[in-house]
Amino acid sequence: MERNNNTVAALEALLFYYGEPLDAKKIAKFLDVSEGECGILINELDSKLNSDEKSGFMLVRHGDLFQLATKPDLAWLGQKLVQEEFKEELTPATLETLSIIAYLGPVARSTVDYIRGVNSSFILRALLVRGLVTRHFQEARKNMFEYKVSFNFLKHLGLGKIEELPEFEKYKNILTSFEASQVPENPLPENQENPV
Amino acid sequence: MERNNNTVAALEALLFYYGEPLDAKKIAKFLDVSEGECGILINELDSKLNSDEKSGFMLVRHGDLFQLATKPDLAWLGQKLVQEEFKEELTPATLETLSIIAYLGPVARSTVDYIRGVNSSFILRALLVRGLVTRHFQEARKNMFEYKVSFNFLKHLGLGKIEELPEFEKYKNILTSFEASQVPENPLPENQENPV
Amino acid sequence: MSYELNLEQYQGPLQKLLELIEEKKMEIMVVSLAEVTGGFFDYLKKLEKAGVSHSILADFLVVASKLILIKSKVLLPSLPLTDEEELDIRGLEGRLKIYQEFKKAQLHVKELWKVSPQMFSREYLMTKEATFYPPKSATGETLAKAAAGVVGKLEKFLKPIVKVKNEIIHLKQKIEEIFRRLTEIPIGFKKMHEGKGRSELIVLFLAILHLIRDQLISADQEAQFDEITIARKPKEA
Repeated sequence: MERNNNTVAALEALLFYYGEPLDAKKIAKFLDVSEGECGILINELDSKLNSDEKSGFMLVRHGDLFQLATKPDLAWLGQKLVQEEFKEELTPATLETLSIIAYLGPVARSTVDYIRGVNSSFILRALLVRGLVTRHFQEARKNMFEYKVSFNFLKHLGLGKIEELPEFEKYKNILTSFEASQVPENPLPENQENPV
Repeated sequence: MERNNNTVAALEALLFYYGEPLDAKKIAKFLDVSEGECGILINELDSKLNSDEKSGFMLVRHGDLFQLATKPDLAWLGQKLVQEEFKEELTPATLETLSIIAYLGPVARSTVDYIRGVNSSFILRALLVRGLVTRHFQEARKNMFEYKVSFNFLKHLGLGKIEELPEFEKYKNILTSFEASQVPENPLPENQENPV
Repeated sequence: MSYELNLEQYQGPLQKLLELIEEKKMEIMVVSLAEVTGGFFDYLKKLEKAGVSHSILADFLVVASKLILIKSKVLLPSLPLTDEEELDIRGLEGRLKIYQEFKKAQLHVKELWKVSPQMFSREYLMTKEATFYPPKSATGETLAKAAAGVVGKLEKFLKPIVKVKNEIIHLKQKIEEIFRRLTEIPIGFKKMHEGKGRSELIVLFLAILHLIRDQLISADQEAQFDEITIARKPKEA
């Protein structure tokens, strides 16, 4: 297979598929180019996307991090998508996932999957997009996300803090004990969120 | 809201944002264009991406479904990033169960158990968690699950639809081709399914 | 040891049966099933010794009970079988054939899995600038109810293992009971299961097979269609 490492196309494909922000060092490593070359590629992609009126996205830079995102004048799309895609009321599966995150959070996706017995990545994504949960990297394992209920949603429920949920201690303890007794010898493969 | 050639950009952004395949009807409704116009936009996006050598992705069509995907000559890049659950070798038990579900799905657990001769509830749970199969309630019996392989699994095998599996018809009908056998409702000690 | 680990380490009952039959280069037929019954029980015993989980043993016992039925019928053609048992025997034969076919189908999936995909798409709604869109009617109570549901399901999922355990214990008790009842004076097999149900008969047969393998009892059959007699082996001096 021909390795067109140096092309802008490869950079675009990388950011497209990866989704999350990537720093220049990692980009250079993935594309197997020097950091100098990488900078040139980034500039080239940036101006290509800006000048193409038929392109729906742009290169976004936060400090040293780069990410593909939809253009600001298409922001309505994201809003509309959320409303079209989700019914106002939560499905039983979504509610189930949300309750595990509420009582057990911050919690890794692998734990949610393990407790539910099914893959929860779609539902978690939907909960994130709806702003009902947030995620951040774990302290201990930097490449694993943890999920918890968003501040906005807590407020929406009329709760000052998560501990005010009905029977918080009870369900937290049951779910924690299940997690503690099962997860360590859990033979199921760990689902890494991001393969880097 | 401005439309004109911006709508190619909007289509691109929509597919980019959504990620999973979208059908033409849904796209038309979302962009607020007629199905005819939608077809024109789709063609326009298709040729734009194909002719742009600096573009890392293309429009992929499965039947009536459309999706953005990285170009085949950039496969080396995707393979670096592919998720762990699709990198791992399939164990014999996993392969056995997946094959049965692939050829016979949607299929009840009792049938999988029957063919394998072992209780499959744990391996099914593992496959669900790994995102290789999905399950939903049967049409006829609302309290019984049916299993089929996930869209991601199909994609990994490079199949547009399940019927593209080699010798699909032959194995699909295998249960009926052995007259002596009858699939019992519950041939093995039932572990209760988890009703959602 | 967990169920899944066991599963990878040991063959399933149908897989084992098929292997035994293929080893002898036989076709899948009732007679060949009778032929490999001994080998199957050897394997079952090996599993027991290795301490595999009860759920796995239970899967083997289901097949084992059918093999015993087949073996008894081949040894004692006069043994009357119910329609259901006849179906069971035919069923096992059919299942093995299906299993054999699916082993071939697996090769297709295996091959396709090995080839890395050429194209990659994005995950569902990957670029997530969150838009707050809460469900209107959700309250803390809604979440508590959902959490109760999760806990209930977990308990249900983990419970059935206890039931399987009881069945195995039942078999062990039966073995001990038979051994106590047997004396060194041979008695007929028919007499031992007089007035007992079919499932009892199967457990009894299994138990006797275990005892024979442990060389604690001996079984005799004078001629092919004669009654099988069972006796406790004299204690070695």
